[in-house]
Order: sequence, then C-alpha cells, then structure tokens
Amino acid sequence: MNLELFFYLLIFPGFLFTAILGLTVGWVDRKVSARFQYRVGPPFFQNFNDFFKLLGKETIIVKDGVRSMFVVAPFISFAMLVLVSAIVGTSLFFNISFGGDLIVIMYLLMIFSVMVVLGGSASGNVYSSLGAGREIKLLLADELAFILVLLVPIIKSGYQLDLGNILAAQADGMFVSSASGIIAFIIGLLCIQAKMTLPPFHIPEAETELVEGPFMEYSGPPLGFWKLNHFMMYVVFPFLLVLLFWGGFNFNGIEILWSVLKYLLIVVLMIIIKNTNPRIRIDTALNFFWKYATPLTLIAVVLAVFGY
Amino acid sequence: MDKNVIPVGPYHPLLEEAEYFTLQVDGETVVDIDLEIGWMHRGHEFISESKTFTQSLYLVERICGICSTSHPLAAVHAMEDVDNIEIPLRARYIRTLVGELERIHSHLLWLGLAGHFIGYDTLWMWAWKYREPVLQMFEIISGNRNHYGMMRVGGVAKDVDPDKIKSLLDIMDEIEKKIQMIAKAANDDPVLKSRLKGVGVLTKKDAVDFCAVGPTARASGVSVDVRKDEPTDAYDLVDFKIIVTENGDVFDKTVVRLLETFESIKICKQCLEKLKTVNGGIRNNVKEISAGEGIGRYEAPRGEVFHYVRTDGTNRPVRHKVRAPSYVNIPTFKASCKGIPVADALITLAAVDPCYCCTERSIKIRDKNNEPYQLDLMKLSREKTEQIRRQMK
Amino acid sequence: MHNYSEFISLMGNKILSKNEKQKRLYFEVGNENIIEVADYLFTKLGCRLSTATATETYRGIEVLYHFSLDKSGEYYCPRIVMTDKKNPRMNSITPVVRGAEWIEREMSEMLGVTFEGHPRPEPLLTGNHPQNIKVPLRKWRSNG
Amino acid sequence: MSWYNKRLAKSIWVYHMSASPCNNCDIEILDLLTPKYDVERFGIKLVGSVRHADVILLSGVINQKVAPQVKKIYEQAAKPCFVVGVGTCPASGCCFKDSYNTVKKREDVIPIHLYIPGCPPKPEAMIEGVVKLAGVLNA
Repeated sequence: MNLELFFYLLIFPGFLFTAILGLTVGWVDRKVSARFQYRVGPPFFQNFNDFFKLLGKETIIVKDGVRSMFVVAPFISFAMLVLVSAIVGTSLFFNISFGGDLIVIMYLLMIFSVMVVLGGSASGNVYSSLGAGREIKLLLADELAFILVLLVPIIKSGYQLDLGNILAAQADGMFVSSASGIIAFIIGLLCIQAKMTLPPFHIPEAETELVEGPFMEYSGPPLGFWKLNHFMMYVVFPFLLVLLFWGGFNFNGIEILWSVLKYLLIVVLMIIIKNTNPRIRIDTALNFFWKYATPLTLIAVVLAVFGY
Repeated sequence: MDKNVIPVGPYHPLLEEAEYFTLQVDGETVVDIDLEIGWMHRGHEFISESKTFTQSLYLVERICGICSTSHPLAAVHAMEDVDNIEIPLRARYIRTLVGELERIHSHLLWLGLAGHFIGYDTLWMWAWKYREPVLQMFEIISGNRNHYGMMRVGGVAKDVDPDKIKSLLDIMDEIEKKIQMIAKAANDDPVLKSRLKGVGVLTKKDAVDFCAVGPTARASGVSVDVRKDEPTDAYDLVDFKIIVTENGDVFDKTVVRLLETFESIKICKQCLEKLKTVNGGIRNNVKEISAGEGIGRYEAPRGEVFHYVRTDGTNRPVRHKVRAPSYVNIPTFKASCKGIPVADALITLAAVDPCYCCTERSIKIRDKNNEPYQLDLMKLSREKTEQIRRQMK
Repeated sequence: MHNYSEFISLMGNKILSKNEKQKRLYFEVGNENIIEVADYLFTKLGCRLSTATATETYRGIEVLYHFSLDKSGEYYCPRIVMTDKKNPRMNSITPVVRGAEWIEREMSEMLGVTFEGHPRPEPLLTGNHPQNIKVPLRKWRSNG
Repeated sequence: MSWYNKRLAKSIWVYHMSASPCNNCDIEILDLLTPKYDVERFGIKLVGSVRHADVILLSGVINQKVAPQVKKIYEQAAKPCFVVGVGTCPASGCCFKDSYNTVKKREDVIPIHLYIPGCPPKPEAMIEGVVKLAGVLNA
C-alpha cells in the first residue's frame, strides 16, 4: 500500500510524470507562441536545460528578507502541486478517489497561491511585494468564479464531491455538452489563465512593470522550482478541466488519440488567449471577474440545478 | 492612506536605458512624479567643442542610436545656416529619404515596444518583424543598419545607386502592405483600445506650456512640425500631411505615429521616384565655415531636434548646443501622469517615446522640507502586507 | 517676407543691439527686460521656447534663448550678456515659460549661471553625482 | 562539471544593462529576440531581473554617475555570471573617451569577459559572440 502511494505521488500521476509532461507542454507553449510571432522557438529540451541549469546556480538569499519563508515557499507550493496532480491523476487514470477530494484540491490550490504571495513578500523587495499584492487581488478576483465553476459539475453529478463519481456521472454524456457546462467550462478556462498568471492576467509578474513580480529576487534552485511549478500547472489545470467537464480520459485503442486531443485542445486554447491579448489592469481584471464572470457562472449554477 | 513611493529604475526593464523615476503614489494612484537624470550623460557638447566639424558629425550621430539621422541632419543644417550654404537637389532628396526611412523604423520600434510594455509580445514581434525591411533598405542605401554616416556639410556622403531604386521601391510597397495590416490589427483590438484610450491625457494647454514637440504635441492638437514650418531639404517639394489629433491620450499618440508612418512611406516613394530623374552632384565642397552662429533643426521621429552652432572661423565650433526632443517632452510627465493608476503610468511614460540617451536625465522625490524622501523598502512591503490584510478582513 | 520691424519698434530701446539674418533675429536685451520680452514672445506672439544656450565668451557669459515662431519658421533669440564671470546672475523666465525649467537648470550646472526666481534651482544632470562635477563647460576656458 | 556546463551553454539567460550607451546597441540587442534573428532558438532568453541572469550584456561607455549602479548590479547577480561588452564603447570608449564624465578604467567597475566590437555590432556578430562564449563553456 505504502509503496503504491509513493508510486502515485512520486512517479506516475505525481511528481515525475507531471514534471516531465509539464516541461514538455511548456515547450509546446513556447514553440506555438514563437510560431504566432513568426519565430522558430526553442529546441525541445530547452525547459529541461533551463531547469537543470537553475539547479546549479548560486542561491542568493536577500538580507532584508524573511529567510525561512523565502526559501521554503517554492518548495511548499511545489509539494502542493504534486499532491494535486496525484489526486487528479489517480482518479483520471486509476479511478481511485476519496470522498471530498474536490474540496481538498481547492484548498491545496489556495495554499499554492498563498505561497506565491508569502514568497514574494518575504523577499523584501518593493516590486516583489507589489507583485504579491496584485497576486492577492487577482486571487480575490478569480477565486469566487473558480469555486462556482467547480460547483457546476458537482451539481450535475448529483451533488458528488468525489472525482471518481463525477467522472462516472459523465459516462453517458460530457457536462460540457450542456448549457451550464459550456458556460462553466469557458469561465473555468479564463480562471485558469488567471491562476497561472498567463497573459492577459500576468498582472502580478508583469515583466515591464514589476520585473518578475514575486519571483524577482529568487535565483538558483528556488527559482528553478518556481519555474517548474509554473510548467506543472500546464498539466494540473487542463487535467482538472478534462476531468470535470470533458469526461476524463479513455485509453482503449483509438480513444487514446481523442484523449490526447482533448488535453492539447485546452492547452492550445490557453496559448491562443495568451498570445492575442495585452496585459489588462488589475482593476479591469477585478471588474471582469466580479461583474461578468461570477454572475455568468452563477447563472450556470442555477441552470445546473434545473438540469440544463 | 499614506503616500508611498515607487522607485522605477535606475535599472528597470521598462526603460532600455538607466533612468530613475520616483512615482509618488496614493494606493494605486500616482500623485506626483519626479525624475532624476544624468545616468546617460556623456558630455557631447563638451567633446564636440574639441572636434572639427566633420568629426563632430560622427559624434552627434552617436547621441542616439534611434535618431541617428536626425541629429547629424540638424547639425549640418546649423552649420549650413551660418553661411547659407546651398546643397544640390539630389542631395536634398537623399537626405529626405533617409530621414523619413528613419521615422518609419522609429515609429515601428515604438509601436513594438509599447506592445511589450503592456504585455502584448505578439504585437512587439510583428512590428519588429516588419521593421527589418526598413533596416535592410538602410543597408542598401548607406551600408549600415544603424548609424548611417550619410550627412556631410554641403550634401550627403553617399549616392543612392540608381540600379537599386527599383528594388527599394518594391521593399517599400511590401512594407506599406504589412504596416497597414498591423495598423488594422492594432486599431481593431478592443482590449488594446480599452487599455490605451483615455489614458495619460496631455491637454493642449499643458502641451503648449511645456513646449512639447513632435507626436506628443500633435496628439494633443498642437500642430507643430518642422517639416512644414521651416521646410528644409526636399520637404517643400514633396506632398505630405501633418497628422494632428485632439485627445492627447496614449491611444491618440499611437494613432498619430501610425498615420505618420504612412505619410513617411508616401514621402519616401516620391523621393525614390524623383531620384530616378534628378541628376547632378551630391555634395558641394565646403572648404570652411566663417564666423557666426547658426540654428539648425529637423523633425526627428520624436519631435524637433535643435542644434545651435557658434563658430569663430576656425574648423571647430566654439559652442555646439544640442536639444533633443525628449528633453522637452519628458517634463510633460508631470502633467500627464497625475491622478492615473500605476499600471497606466508606465505606458504613459513610454508613450512619449522617451529617448534618455538624447535627454540625459532621471527622478527624485522631495518632501516638504526639500529633503530626499526615502523609504525603507522592507517597511514599505510590510505596510503593503498590512494594508492587504486589512482589505481582506 | 520676414519682417521683424514691428517687433523691434515695439520693444524700442529694450533691444540693445541686433543681428538680423534671413529667418533668425538675434538681439541683445538687458537682464531687467528679459522676463517682459519672454512673456511677450511666448504669450502674445505664440512662440515656443526651443531651448537656450549658454556660452562663455570673452565678453562674459552669454545666455541665448531660442524662441521659435512655428507659423513662419522664424527664430527670435534674445541674448543676455553677464560680464561678471565669477558669479553670473540673471532673471529666470521659468515663471513665465514653464518649459524652461529643465533648460535653465542645465545651464546653471554646466556654466554656473544663477537664475534668480527659478522655482527649483538644483542640478539636473549631475545631481547625486559621485565625483561632484562643477561647471564642466567652463573648466578649460576660464584658466586663460 | 562538464555536464552542467553543457546545460548552461544551452540555456543562457541574458540581462541587458545599458551604461550610458547611444541606444543603438540596445535596440540591436532587442532585435536579436525578434523574428529575423530569434535567439530563443539557442535557448537565449531576455530576463528582467539580474538575479536570473547568466550573462550580462553591457552596452555603452560607463559614465561616472552610473558606475556605482553597474557595480552593484553585477554584485547582485547569481554566479556563475558572465559579462559581455557589446559594442565599441565598453571596449575602447569610442568617441566619448575624452569626456569629463566617463569612467577611464572600466575594468575596475565590472570585469568584462568578452568584447563584441562594432558600432553597433551586427546582430550576427552578437550571436557569434554569445556562441563563442557557449563554446568556451562546452570545452
């Protein structure tokens, strides 16, 4: 049992698989973005090289900063992501799940964002703290919409919090094919964009305003782990969306192709949104999520309650 | 709420050059802005006084790498103004051609960087992709991508090869099509519009008060353009319009620049057509410049470049004063940045197309007693956390 | 075409000497009249202040303002000569022309001219300079 | 360490530091990232914070006011970090060497490991310079 747990956590749906797939998809992202911009883009092993290079660099710990928090934050958030990927992955691939795992996922993702904020403000740099401040505002903006998005599949599966049951409820039809499902899916995609701080929501780490925001003072391995975290999210969030709205993966014969396609489609959608939008202001983001996205999702929830 | 200070720079990715702004903010709103400069100061005016006139052209070309035609052109205008030296017709067309090509490349460069500043890297890459053919044209005409070394007192240094005019015109056509595409894309983008419209307004009165020049002034409704006001070179022989808009916000500055690019393309085409037929020398031999003083100016992409030369009959200037357009445009930040969010302040700062290499300056905040207002960054970050915590309750 | 006579007659004896060139009018005014002349050029004529040049000559420190009349491309250049090289002082025109602030600050640090009535008479380029450069554009001439 | 050096050579993150240049080298450096030259092919990426940098591209003759900042920024970089002097200015001072405001001994301010001369160097020359640096790492 314990051995299996380690396998799930560290190798298959957990750390190793997510990291490798994430870095690869990160390459896809960079490559597709480059093609968008008439460029060639980086070679395949680029993200791996970047990561290993950062592992060997000097780690500078800022004198003014809160040392412990500064160092620990990237690793805790990394652990959170590994856990989430293991939970999502096991229910996707092995159909193993437990009672309240959607709530657990929500909490773990929250911890991740909080770690970004703590790490950023622990570095004692004014840009980092501004970035952390914006991260909090962004979290406030998208969190409610995201929770409401998660509510839709819960309601549609007959009030199940169990990922396995949600998956099972989609056996005779994906949620995305219903009215409430499609609304929730689109808003969910935007929430993910915000959670991953991809354009147009890369407000906290706005390169030309706040340098790299919360990650500005990081160097060496901690920075490497922040980058890895970012790429791992390319796996975690699309998987979650596939699970909640698109009926999960199926690995029988030709169905594999369809499963891969599902995942790639979400990633490509994210990349397209990323490359065709300038950064918006934090107040515009708040406005967008509170005035439009959240009410829309509420409608979706109501629709779901009435079974549409 | 306490006033906080955001230092921008001296090294900050928003600015290619080292500059130091301090934004005094109240929450996320900019209350005041100050600027401390001198990080780029190289003492051009001092060096120029120890150089001969021709050497001085090499030097003024290196004031700024983006306006590297405007400064030599203004300098030769000033030197020619001392003695009223005439230049051949063909040289006039070549000067105009190079000057307008520079405007195209500079405006595209700005458009790309503006896209980068608001986090729209795709726009950046596109604008810069279509800037390359312009540099290619420069390479065909002058042999260099930047720092063309074309200007001489009494004419130009190199002739445009008549065999290449056809291919130059072809490149021009291609550029025009591509820029039209970008302009359309930029104009139709709703997010871009909402991000730029009504941001960082510089009123007409402020523009006049601060003596702003170039697209900064023209976007605010002040019709000032050296090319029309005092046509030198071939500007009185070609047909073009001055673009003036009324609102003075960042969006209008973008529009002015984009439309100006088309005007420049028009001028370039006319010049190239004329170069097919106009023959003659490209340079009058100027042996010496007599004692006197001369004012030369040229409409650089960013506005009027002003050179003043005072001579005493030797081959060196007694005084060579340079005034770059950014020098008068940058103080307008004080008017256009007040009362807008921090996120907008940065694009407003960039909208002037500031060239600090030309200007030589950066920002400092002073409190009531005129003491430098300094803030412990750690304290600031803690206050910010505290503030956020209060907001979250 | 370029008729400065109206301006010259209006200013009367305020103009100490003048030098007319095709589109440029260089004229000398006394220190006490510069604000009035600048106000007239900027407010009444609608000129734009291009810049100002300070030069060290044998007569003293000269400050030459360049007012550009954009409608016709003409330049009005009032010149002030300060014979006291040790401590040159003159009136600032910044209260009248706001855009002159930086220009006067720079002249002040480059050639050591004191502008009386300037709202912010501190160095512009060499503020916080580690080497504390003083009047660099005068250094090599003032020895002789 | 050769394995690590190879990774480093394939993933060079550059920080662009302008120390009173004429701006031309700077736009040519940015030009490197754009479609025609696209140095992302070689894993070169422009970063905003010097803490992330492996190579500092220094352009411009260093003036006396900016020199302490340049020094400070170099000290903040996470080592190993190399400095490449782009253009004639860091190499010889170009036409500004006689000025009252330029640093006469640039080596005292920042150690420069590689010079790319030219005013400005063509982007091809810059790529060659950085590739040479990578070649040293690979050896």
